[in-house]
Amino acid sequence: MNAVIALIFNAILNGTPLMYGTMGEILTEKSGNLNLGVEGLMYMGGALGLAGAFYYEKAAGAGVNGLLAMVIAIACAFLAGALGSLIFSVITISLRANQNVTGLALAIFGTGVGQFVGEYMRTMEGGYIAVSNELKNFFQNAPFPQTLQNIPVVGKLLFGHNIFVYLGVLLALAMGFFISRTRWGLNLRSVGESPATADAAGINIARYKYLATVMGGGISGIGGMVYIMTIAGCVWNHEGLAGVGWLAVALVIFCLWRPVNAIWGSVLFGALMILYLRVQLPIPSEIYKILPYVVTLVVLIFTSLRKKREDQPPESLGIAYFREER
Amino acid sequence: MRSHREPLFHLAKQGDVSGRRAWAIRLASFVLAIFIGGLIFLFLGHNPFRAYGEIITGSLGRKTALRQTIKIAVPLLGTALAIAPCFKMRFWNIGAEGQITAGAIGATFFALNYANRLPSPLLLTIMGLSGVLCGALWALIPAIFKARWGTNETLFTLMMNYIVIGMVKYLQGGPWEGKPGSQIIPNFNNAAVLPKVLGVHCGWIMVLILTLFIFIYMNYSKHGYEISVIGESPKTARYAGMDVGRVTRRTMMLSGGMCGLVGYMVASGANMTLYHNVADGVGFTAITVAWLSQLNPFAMIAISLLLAILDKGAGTLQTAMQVPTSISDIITGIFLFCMLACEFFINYRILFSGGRKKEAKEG
Amino acid sequence: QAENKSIKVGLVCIGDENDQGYTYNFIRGTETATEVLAGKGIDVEWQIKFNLIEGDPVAVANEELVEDGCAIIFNNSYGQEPAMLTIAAEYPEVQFVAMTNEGSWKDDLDNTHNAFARIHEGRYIAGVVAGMKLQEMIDKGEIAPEQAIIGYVGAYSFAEVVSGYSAYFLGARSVCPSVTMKVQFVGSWSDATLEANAAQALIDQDCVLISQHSDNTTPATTAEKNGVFHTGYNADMMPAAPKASLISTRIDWTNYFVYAIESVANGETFDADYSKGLAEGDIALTTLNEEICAEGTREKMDEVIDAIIKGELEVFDTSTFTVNGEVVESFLAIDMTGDFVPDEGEAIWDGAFHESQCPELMSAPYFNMPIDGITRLNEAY
Amino acid sequence: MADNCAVELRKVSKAFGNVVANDNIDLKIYKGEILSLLGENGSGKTTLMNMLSGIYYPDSGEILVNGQQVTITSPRDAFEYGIGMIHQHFKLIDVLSAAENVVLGLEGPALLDLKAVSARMSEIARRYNFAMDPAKKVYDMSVSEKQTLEIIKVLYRGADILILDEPTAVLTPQETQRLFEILRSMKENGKAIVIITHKLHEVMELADRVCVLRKGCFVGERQVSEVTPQIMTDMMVGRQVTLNIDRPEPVEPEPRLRVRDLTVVNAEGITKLDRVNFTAMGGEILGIAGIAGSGQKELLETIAGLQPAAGGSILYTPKGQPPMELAGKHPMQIKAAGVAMAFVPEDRLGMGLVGGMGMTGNMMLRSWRQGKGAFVHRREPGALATQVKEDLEVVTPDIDYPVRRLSGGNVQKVLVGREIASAPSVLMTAYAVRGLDINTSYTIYHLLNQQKQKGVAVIFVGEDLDVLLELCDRILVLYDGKVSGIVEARTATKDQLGLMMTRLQEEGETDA
Ligand SMILES: Nc1ncnc2c1ncn2[C@@H]1O[C@H](COP(=O)(O)OP(=O)(O)OP(=O)(O)O)[C@@H](O)[C@H]1O
Ligand SMILES: Nc1ncnc2c1ncn2[C@@H]1O[C@H](COP(=O)(O)OP(=O)(O)OP(=O)(O)O)[C@@H](O)[C@H]1O
Ligand SMILES: [Mg+2]
Ligand SMILES: [Mg+2]
Repeated sequence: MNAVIALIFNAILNGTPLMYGTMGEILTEKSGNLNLGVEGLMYMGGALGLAGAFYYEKAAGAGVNGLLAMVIAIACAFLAGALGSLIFSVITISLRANQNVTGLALAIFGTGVGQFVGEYMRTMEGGYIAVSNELKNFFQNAPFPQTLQNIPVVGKLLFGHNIFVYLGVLLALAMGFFISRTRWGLNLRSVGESPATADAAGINIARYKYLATVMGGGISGIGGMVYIMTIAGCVWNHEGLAGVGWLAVALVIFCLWRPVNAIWGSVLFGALMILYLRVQLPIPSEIYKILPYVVTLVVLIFTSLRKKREDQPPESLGIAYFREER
Repeated sequence: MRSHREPLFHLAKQGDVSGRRAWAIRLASFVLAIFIGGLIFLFLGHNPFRAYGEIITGSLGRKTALRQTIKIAVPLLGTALAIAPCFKMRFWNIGAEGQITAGAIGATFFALNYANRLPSPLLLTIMGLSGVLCGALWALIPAIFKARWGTNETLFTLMMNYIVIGMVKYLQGGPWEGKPGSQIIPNFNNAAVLPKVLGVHCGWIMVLILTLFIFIYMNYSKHGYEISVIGESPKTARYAGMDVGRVTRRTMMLSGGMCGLVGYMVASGANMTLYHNVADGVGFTAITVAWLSQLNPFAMIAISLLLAILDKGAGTLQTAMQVPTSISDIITGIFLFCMLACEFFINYRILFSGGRKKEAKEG
Repeated sequence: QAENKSIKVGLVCIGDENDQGYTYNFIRGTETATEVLAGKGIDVEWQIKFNLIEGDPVAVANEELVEDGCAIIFNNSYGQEPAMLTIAAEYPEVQFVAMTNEGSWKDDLDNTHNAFARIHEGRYIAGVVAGMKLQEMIDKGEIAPEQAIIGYVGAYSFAEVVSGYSAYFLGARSVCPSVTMKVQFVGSWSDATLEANAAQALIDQDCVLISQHSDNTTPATTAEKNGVFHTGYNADMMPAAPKASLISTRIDWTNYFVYAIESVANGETFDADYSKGLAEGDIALTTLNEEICAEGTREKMDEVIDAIIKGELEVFDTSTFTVNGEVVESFLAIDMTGDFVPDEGEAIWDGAFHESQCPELMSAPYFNMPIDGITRLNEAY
Repeated sequence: MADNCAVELRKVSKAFGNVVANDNIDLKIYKGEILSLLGENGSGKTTLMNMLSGIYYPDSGEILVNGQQVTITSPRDAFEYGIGMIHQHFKLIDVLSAAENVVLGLEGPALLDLKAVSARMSEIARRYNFAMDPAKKVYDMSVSEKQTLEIIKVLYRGADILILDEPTAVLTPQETQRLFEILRSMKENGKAIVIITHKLHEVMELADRVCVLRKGCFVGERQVSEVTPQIMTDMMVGRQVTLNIDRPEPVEPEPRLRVRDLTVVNAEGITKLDRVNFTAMGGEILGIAGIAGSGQKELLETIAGLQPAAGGSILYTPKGQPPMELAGKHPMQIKAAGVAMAFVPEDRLGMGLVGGMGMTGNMMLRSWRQGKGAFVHRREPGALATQVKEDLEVVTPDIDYPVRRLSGGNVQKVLVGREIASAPSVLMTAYAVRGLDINTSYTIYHLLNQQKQKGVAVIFVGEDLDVLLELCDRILVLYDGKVSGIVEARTATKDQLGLMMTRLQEEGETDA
């Protein structure tokens, strides 16, 4: 495989968890909620997704069904993320607490829960937590027949990824379509831009905010699970997910709040994360590794310089809404 | 036409909030947090009373434990104080983590290179100044962009954290590495270690002084006044002749400088070396401390002590009860959630429909 | 029969068992040691703290263990020693052990110790197993001789790692003369994702066999996914990668734990520095994967083990390697001045480099020469 | 008439914290009628209507629509009962197009069909003689375009009961007339219409009936045919008030501020002021008229030094002193030289005041820099606060009570009072009576006249043409950043001003 294709292939692999994390946060932010707790949500999703697959396999024994395991892992991760962001939603939407601070509290809490579950499973099992190799393959291998993957040049790039890559792309396209083309998407955008206006237009603000934030949290949670089950080799690593959620938050800015941009944005970030292993440059690896953050900063600065209206964050991002406030 | 059910309750803004009521609600939220935490212990099959007992004895029970607890509280308090002016200005500096790290870098430079050349008090002073300067400069960068182009500071400062942490990793494995390849910076020479007072590095005295300083600075100084005005309305501030950009930069430098001082204390007082995790999440936790204290420096002392007790106490549960250390983050999270949520009940009233009818009749 | 003695022992770990490697291996060591000690009338109560890498948290953990009544406290990773020393100075009655480190050489404390094992011996043998496989592939025409490239995932460019992969490489080259090696450092002792990515990058750069000095099994699983072979470290990685993992080597901590704890329980002093090898059973090799290993591997392995135990074979025989094309004739191992440049302790004698040599030199590895045949893909860690 | 009753409110009350905004109000709204709701600021008009439109929920009382008791908990409920409201502040989303704003919140198929929406919008626009591009983004719209869009939004939804909260505040007289025609034709169609306005002549012109609120209570209703502005005012205020603004003759007018070819370009590169020329005289009130966003704000801010001038000069001649150039000076220097500005933005607190601080803190905005040392001095500002409180009868429990909690009128008094207290020789006010009720407005007019008589050059940016014509000595009209003319207020007419506000006159650049 030539080096460029290998780079892109692995960039996609590494970017996919970010894609989910980012899409979830985009959905959340579209409703005007700035949930800085993505790091926590991804931790929770990662740990509980792994737990779901692990305990299902333990219960099912030899009769383990890969598809079911995957559904269970997705469901567990989604629920974990959704639950985390439900806490966030109750505190910020219903109880109107500051979103920045609540998000940080969620980051602390979620990280704790993820780590705790990971460690607690180990204590309970008296050793390490690992799913069987068959199951691992199911999570990590491509869902397409080998013949397709063998097509020269593009075969691997198009058909060689794990299933979450394809699901993620579909989800991004669907979410993009939902936000820009459907009635509910329009309503959601308006809630994020100006809740007072949306409210006067008869839109149920709380419902939209809750749904978007909880769903978004769930999707971010899936991102954590995808990270653990694909690139982290289905094992729980202490602090193994550290920084991934924050990178997802950064990617949201990079994508200018558009889900479809998350597809290539995550590939780019994925590439930046592994570039140091593949393209030798005369700079120290650790400096190399901060590239994604530097790139995000540059994007942030450029969008603030350009001030294009359509590229700005949702107008009411981070601000609690109470109808009777003025 | 659809008929609409009368809602069960609706909300109304509380008029003047009495201090007593507010404190009663806060106390209730505290109790609720303890209760929820207790449920978690129960769920894990542990006696909640024993668990809380362990937390208390593990954090306050022995002189050494108490010292460790204070050692944890010191950077929390220092950083919360540092963040307060920014938040007052509605500048969402979530880059304290990075500013602490930058300060630690600044201090470490002198600790590594001048330890044998300068007398200890002078060296420590220079390290402190250098830490303050590095933290301040690191904080200045997002402030410049915010002031000039309105670049979103929340995300900017967040990214800056990872960049400076990457820089420490580079220093650890590069110019400042001790044993080749170890990725570890050697421990500081004793001359570069903060002396202890009552068993804890003297940083605790510094943060207490800072508490007083920030209280006076925010409430009585011209700078503090400018910060309040800008926080409420940058337009008004501009109108009053304040240079919003300048104040933004200055305040961020102050904030970053104080974070830098914290970085210096942690590196020189607690770790006696520099490593990439020197801030260890303090920058984030301190934000919650500052917020929950409603930017009151004295309340920050109490809240940072509380979080330190939880952190240190829950940490001992691992050996005492085989509960993984990360339980402390969960418990801390629950406390934060409860305390964040309770402000709502201080500011709003819930009117139940039943009550409404009655009120109407009386009225 | 006399009543059993009981003792509380602390252990501070860099990771936890989920790494399936380094810390996992320590915990297994505690279990076997406990059994052996019970047989000697000593009941051990372990107090274990996880996920402590460096800095003040390590100091806090050590102090908490002291307060819990531990008579001896082990710290299992290099980075923990500086923090451990600050506590050790305050509690002279408690014994402190820093594994893989060298502080007790320089500090003036009586209660500090270092320990490691001659893991380079195990690595050499794993290298032999790998080399056999590569040579077989060459012989079968599956790869050309110059395609016998080993990819090595290293944590840091640290003497412990360098020594390990150099020994491994020499083992491989002893049976497969055309072998070369690429080393990729990841900058972390334990990060499953980084390790997987590094392994993948090595495979994409034409490596046909992967080995590692890092704590997780992801290099093994990555090798398996790409259809290349692997040898592991710290734990048997065959369950994780049955089609790739040829063999692993690990340190068996049982002997040292027993030795140190027994001494403390009996009120005796014990060595400030400790390093034993294959001969004493401190180095173990996991089950050889007979399904996939090259023919004759078992026999060759036994032969090499025997030779090492008998002292007939030196891993770092100076005639088997060169640095920049030159044979190395002198190497100082120990830094007494504290500037991290060794200034004492000649490690080369009798035509061999003596690694982890106790008590003559020290337990912590010091071989860090860039020998010919190995390419480091990234340097700056 | 009972069958004809579209909405009935029975004993409706609503309180915000300690403020009782509506107290046991009974009100009926009939089909085929235009009802005008009158009241001073804060008398509870908006609150009352917001309970109909579902924004607020009453603390007690009943609402009947078409004779049936209903519960309106959200704007959606209100739509279902056929209630539509145009709010006092725009409820539009800037980044969305006109068409998207119109379909917002409507039910329908999941997929948006913006073409169909645009077509219907265009049809409505044609029918009622509006100009509206459905694809235009709101952020590109002028204020009156936005108001038009608000109206189209309601028409699109087809409300039976239409509430308009101060809809004419930002419209030109011509646009106002067009709106009134629409309302009349809707009334013909049997719709019920409620309009809230502070402009009594509009009430006289348009409404059939008026209802008056005072301090949250219902004080009475009259047929418009039976009342005069004087009667309505007395009802609103609760006592006799005189409705004449007196206009003293200018005292020894002398040129105070000479603005020459002033050009201002904003951050986005748009020219906001284009070669503006005028002279403000000491001892007179110079009015500035123009539709919203014509450059009034930029003009004042540039004079005050808050915006840089791209060209031109501002020559300021203090009494008995040599002239000085203001362009390029720092706001503080300009202030110190005696140029004061009181700009009342739409949100009242947005500029010039700090909502979270008390009167003392707000007085300090002028003096905080004074005195040596790092600390602020509170004594003098405190004294000033007490004085302003007494002089202007500011209603506040305490001079340190946050001004955000004060009523709008009192907030404005604090602002204007502070600026006047700085003893300026040029006093600029913008929208000083914006949204204020008649009574308070007159207090402010009086204060301005006092300044004028002291020889101060007063620049009065206003919205209400009647007031401009009655209060000012001369009126400068801005159109799209250009001076479209300066007229003598004593001889000018409203129509003339209205025309000048919408169209740049030939040879408009005159200078008196
Ligand atoms: N959301 C709110 N929070 C607190 N107080 C409010 C709120 N809305 C209205 N009020 C108070 O209720 C009272 C009535 O206000 P309302 O807006 O209904 O007055 P209004 O008659 O519409 O005045 P205006 O002529 O200024 O528009 C005022 O005292 C106001 O301060
Ligand atoms: N945000 C708020 N929180 C609490 N109380 C408020 C708030 N806003 C207004 N009020 C209360 O509402 C009352 C009237 O406020 P509002 O701004 O409507 O003034 P207003 O009645 O229009 O004033 P005026 O008649 O002087 O123009 C004030 O006395 C104040 O106590
Ligand atoms: Mg009002
Ligand atoms: Mg109103």
